[in-house]
Amino acid sequence: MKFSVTVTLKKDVLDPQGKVVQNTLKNLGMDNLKSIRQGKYFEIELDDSDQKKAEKKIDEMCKKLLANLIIEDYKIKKI
Amino acid sequence: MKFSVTVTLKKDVLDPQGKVVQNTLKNLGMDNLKSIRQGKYFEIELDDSDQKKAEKKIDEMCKKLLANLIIEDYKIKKI
Amino acid sequence: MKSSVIVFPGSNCDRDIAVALEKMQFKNQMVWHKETKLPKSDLIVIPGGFSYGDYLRSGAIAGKSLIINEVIKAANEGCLILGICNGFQILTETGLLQGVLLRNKKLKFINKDVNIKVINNQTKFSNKYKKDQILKINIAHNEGNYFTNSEHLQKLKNENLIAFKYCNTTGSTDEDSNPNGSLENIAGIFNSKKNILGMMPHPERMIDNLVSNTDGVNLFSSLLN
Amino acid sequence: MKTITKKVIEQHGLKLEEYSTIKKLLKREPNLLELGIFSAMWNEHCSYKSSRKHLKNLPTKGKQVIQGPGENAGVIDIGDEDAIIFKIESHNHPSYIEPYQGAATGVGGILRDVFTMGARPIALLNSIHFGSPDHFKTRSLLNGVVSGIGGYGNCIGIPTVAGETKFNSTYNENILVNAMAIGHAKKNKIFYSKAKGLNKSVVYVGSKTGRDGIHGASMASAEFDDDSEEKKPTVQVGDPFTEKLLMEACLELMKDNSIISIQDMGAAGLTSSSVEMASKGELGIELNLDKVPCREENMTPYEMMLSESQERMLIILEDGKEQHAKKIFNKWDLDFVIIGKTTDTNKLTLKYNNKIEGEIPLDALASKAPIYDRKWVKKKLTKSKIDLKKLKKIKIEDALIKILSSANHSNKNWITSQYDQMVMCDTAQKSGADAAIIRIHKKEKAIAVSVDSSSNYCKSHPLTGGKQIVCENWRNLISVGAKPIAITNCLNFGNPEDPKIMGEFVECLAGIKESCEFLNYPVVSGNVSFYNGTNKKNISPTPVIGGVGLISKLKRSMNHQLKKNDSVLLLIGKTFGHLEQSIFLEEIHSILEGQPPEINLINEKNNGESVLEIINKDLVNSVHDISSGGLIITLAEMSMGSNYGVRIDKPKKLTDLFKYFFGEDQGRYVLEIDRNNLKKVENILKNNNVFYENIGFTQKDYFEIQKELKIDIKELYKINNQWYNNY
Ligand SMILES: Nc1ncnc2c1ncn2[C@@H]1O[C@H](COP(=O)(O)OP(=O)(O)O)[C@@H](O)[C@H]1O
Ligand SMILES: [Mg+2]
Repeated sequence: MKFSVTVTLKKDVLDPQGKVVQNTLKNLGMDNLKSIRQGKYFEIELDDSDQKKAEKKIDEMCKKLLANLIIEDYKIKKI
Repeated sequence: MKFSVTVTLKKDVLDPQGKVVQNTLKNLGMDNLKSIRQGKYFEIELDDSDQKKAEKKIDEMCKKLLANLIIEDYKIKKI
Repeated sequence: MKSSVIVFPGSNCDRDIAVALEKMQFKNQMVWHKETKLPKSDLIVIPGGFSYGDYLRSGAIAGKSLIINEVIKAANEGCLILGICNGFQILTETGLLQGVLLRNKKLKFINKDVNIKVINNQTKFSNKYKKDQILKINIAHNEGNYFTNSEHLQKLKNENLIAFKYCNTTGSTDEDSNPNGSLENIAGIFNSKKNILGMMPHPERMIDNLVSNTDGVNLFSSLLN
Repeated sequence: MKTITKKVIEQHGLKLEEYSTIKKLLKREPNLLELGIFSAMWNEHCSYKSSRKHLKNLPTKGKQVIQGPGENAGVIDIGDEDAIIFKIESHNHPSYIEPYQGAATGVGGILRDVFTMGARPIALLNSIHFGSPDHFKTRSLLNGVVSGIGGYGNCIGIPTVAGETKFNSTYNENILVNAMAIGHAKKNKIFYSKAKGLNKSVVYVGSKTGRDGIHGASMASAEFDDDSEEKKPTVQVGDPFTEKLLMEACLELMKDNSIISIQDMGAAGLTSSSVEMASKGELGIELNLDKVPCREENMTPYEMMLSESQERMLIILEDGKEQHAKKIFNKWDLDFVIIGKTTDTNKLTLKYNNKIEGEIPLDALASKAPIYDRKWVKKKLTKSKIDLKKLKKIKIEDALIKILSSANHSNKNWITSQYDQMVMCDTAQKSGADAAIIRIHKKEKAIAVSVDSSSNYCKSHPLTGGKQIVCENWRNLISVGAKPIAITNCLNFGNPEDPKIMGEFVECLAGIKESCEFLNYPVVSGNVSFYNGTNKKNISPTPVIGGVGLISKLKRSMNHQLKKNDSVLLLIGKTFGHLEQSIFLEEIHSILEGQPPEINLINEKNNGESVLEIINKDLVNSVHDISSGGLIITLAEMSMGSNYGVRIDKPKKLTDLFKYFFGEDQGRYVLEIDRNNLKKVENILKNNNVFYENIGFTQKDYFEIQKELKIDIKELYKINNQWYNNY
C-alpha cells in the first residue's frame, strides 16, 4: 500500500527557501506568480493490507519524525 | 489559481535522504515499512484565469528551476 | 570538571570540541550515540557537524537517538548542556530548547568570522565575559536562521534568555550584521533554567591564536568558574 | 544474449582494432559482460593509453618521496613519523551535466583515494574553470559546482582551504572541475592496493551498488556531442554522510594489522578495483556476484561490475580478521560482505548463480592493455604584431579598476565563504592567500598547499606554459614560508587523437618536467583528462598543478596582507615589461597574442630560495608573488582587506608605465620589510645575487602611485568584491 505525505511550513513561519524561489522565478519573467511555498514530499510503501491501520502508522511516522509539528503541517494521501 | 508540484528523484537514482529516513523509521519500530523516497513539494499560486495557460507556465517553472530534469521527475496538479 | 561529548554518525566537530575541552583542563569523554548510559558528567556537549547528513531536517534524526533520552534526563536534573551549531539544532529538535533553525536567508552555507555580542553574562556559560562584550567567532552552517513564535520571543527577552546576538564591530545589532536572517539577530539562547545553551557560532574554533583568536576561551573558563 | 556487433563495440568506446586484440588475448569472442569490462579497463581514464608513454618522463623520485605515481595517491615524508598523502582528480564531464552532483562526487572520489591509503584527510582544494561569464550556462554551473564542492566537504567535515576559479570562453561547453585532497598518515602505517596471499577474503564495504554511472568511465573519455545531455543515467548522486562513515570505519580498521590491501571503487567501480588489486599482486581474483549488495532489484552481473555507485571500497583481509572487521563496519551501519577470494589463476573470474559468467586473464586487462604512441606536432608559434603605441589610450587607474572588477580577478569570498574552511581547527591560513596553511594536528609543523594553472600561457606556448605553472605553484608555497616538496597534477586536454592536441600535451609535459627537475619538485600523483571539448572544439590545454610544501615550525602564518605603516616595499626579480598574453592586454584591449613571459629557472630558484631565507629569518611582514595582472595587481591585493596601502614611486628605468605595472615577468615577489630590517634583507639578497628594487613604502588608507593615481583601499576592496555580489 502506497501513500504520499506532504509536509509544509505553517502559515506564520518564514519560508526563506520559498521566498528565494519566488524571487528567482519573478526574475525569470514569471510575473503573475502570486506566491510559492516549498515543502517536503514523501512516497511511502507499507507492507500492510488494512488501510486504516496503515494510515495510522503513517500518521505516527509523521508525528514522530517526518514533520516538526512546531513549524510544519502534514497531509497524508493514499496513492 | 493554485497548483501543487511534486518533484521526485528518478527511479534508480540514489536517494541518500530517503535511505536514512527509512533506517530511522525502522529503528523507531516501523517494521512493515517497505520503502520511502523523499522529494520536494511546492504550492504555487498564479494570478491567472486560464487554466491551460497557467499550467503551461508552471510547467515552464519546473523545467527552468524547480526540478533538475537530469535526476528528477515532476508532477503538476491543480488544487 | 567532567565533560561528555556525544558523537553521532556525521558529527564532525567532535574532535575539535574535545581538543578545546582538554586544553581547558576538562576531564572529557566521548560518548557514542548508541550507548544507553551517560558517564557521570557536569557538562554534556552536543557538537557541530552533520549528524545523519542533516538529512530530512538538520538535527531531526539525531534528536530521535537512544542517547538523547539520557541527555534529556540529565538536563532535567540540572546538568549543564552545550549545543554548538548542529548541537543547537539537535537541542531544538528534542524540545530542550524552543524554536527552530531554518535555512539561511540566502540559502547558502556560510563560513566566516562574525561579531557577536554577549547579551547575558550572568550564567554558568558566560560569567567570564563582560556584558555587551563583542566577540569574533567563526560560524559555519546552512541552517542557522533562528525562528520562534512571538510568545516565546517575549519570554526570551523577559527572562533574559538570549545569550548572544550577531552585531557589527561597534556592537550594533543591525540587519547588515545578521548573517543568516535570524530573528532579532539571535545567535544563541538559554532554556529557562539557564543550564542549557544552544549557539550557532563555534567557540571551540577560537581558542588558539595560531589558527584564529582566543575569544572562545572564556566560555569554557566560565563553565569552570 | 546480446550478440556483439560493430555497434555494440562502438557503444563501448572501443575501436574495431582494439576488439580484434581482445579476441586475440582471449583466444575467443568475449561475452557482453567481458566486453564491458574490457571497455572499462581499456578506456583512457583507466588505461592512460595515450598518455602513459609521456608520463613516464616525469621526475617522480626524491629524498622525501615515499610513494610516487601508480598508487591511489602520492606519499611524501615530512619528517618525524609523519607522511602526507595527496592527489588531484578531474570530474569535468559529470559536472557539466549535473554541476552539483558532479562536483560533489568529484570531491568524494578524491577523498577516498586519500583515506584508502591510511590517511586522515586534512584539507580539500579545487580548481574550477567555467566559460565566459556572459555565457548563458555559466551562472548556474558556477552556482551548482560551488555548492556541490561545499556540500560534500562541509558535510564530511574536511576543510576546503584553497583553489582557483577561472572564466574563459574556451570552457563554454566543457567546464573543468578538479578536486584535490590531502591527508596525513603515519609513515609506517600506509596502505597499498597490491594484493598478497592466496585464498584471502575479498570484502565489499560501504554503500550498496545501484545503476549509477554505468559507463561513467567511458563517458569521461568521450567527447561531448549534442545529445550528451541524454546520457542521464550515468549521473551519480553523492552521499557525503555515508562517506564520512566509510572513512571513519576504514580508519578504525586500519589501526591494527587486519588489512592486506585496500582499494576504493572509483571509475569503473568493482571492475577496476578488483583488477588493480589482483594484477598488482600477480594473483587471480574470484568474485561471487550474488553476494554484491545491490540497491535495485534484478541487477545483472554487467551492471554490478560497471556500476559507479559512490562510497564503496574493496578490502583484502588477513585470515581470521573477518569478524573483527565486520564488527567495525556494522558499528558504522555499513554493508560488509565477503564477495570473493584471491586465487592463483592470474584471472578475473566472475561467478553468478554458481556459473562462471566471465573469465579474463588479468594481464589482458592491465599490462597488455593498449598503449598508443599518438602522433603529435609541435606548436606553431605565432609572432605578435602588437604595437603598444597604437592601442587605445587608457588611464592606469581605469585599467586597474577594470581588472580588479573582472570575473577572473575578483575576490573569491563569495565562493570560499560557502566552504567550511576551519573545521578540524588546524587551518592557519585560509583561502585568499597565495597558499593555504594547515597545521599538522597537535604538532608545530604545517604544510602549505596551492593549485595553479594558466591556460592562456599553455595555449600560446605549451612548453613555456608547462614550465610556468610549476614555477607559479612553487612561488605560491614560498610566499607563505613553505619549502616546496612535491606536486600532483591534473592534465586537462582536448582530443588526443588530434596531433595538435597531442602536441600540446607532450610539450606541456616537457615543460612541467623541466621545471620539476630543476626545482627538485617531483610529481607524486596525478590524473589525465582527455577529450575535453565538444563537436571538435577542444579546450585550451589546462594542466593544473597542486603543490605541497612544508613549514617545519609554524610560529605565525605568513601571507600577503600589508601589516604596518611605513615599511619598505621591495620588488624581487627583474622587470622587463612582458605584456604579450597578459591580463592587461586580454581584459583591457581584448588582445591575446604572442608568447607568454619566459621562464628563467636559475633566477626562479635563486629568487625563491632567497625569499624563503628572508621569511625564515623573520625579516619580513608580508610577501606576495607577482602573477597574472603584474606588479600593480599584486600591490592592490596586498592592500585590499588590510589597513594599509602603498605609495609607489614611478619606475626609474623602464619608461612605459603599462609595461612596468602590468607586465607579467616571472620569478618576482613583493616583500614588505620593516625599515630596521632592511639592511639585513638587502645583505641576503646581495649575497645571493638576487636582483631587487626598492619601489616605495606602505601608508595608511591609500593605494597610490606617485603622480598617477590615489585610491582609498576600502574603495578598491569594494571594487574587487562587486562582481560576485552582482552576478
Ligand atoms: N574555488 C576556490 N576554492 C577555494 N579557494 C579559492 C577558489 N578559487 C580561488 N580561491 C582562493 O582565492 C585566492 C586567489 O586565487 P588566485 O588568484 O588563483 O591565487 P594565486 O594567483 O596566488 O594562485 C587563493 O587564496 C585561492 O586559494
Ligand atoms: Mg600567488
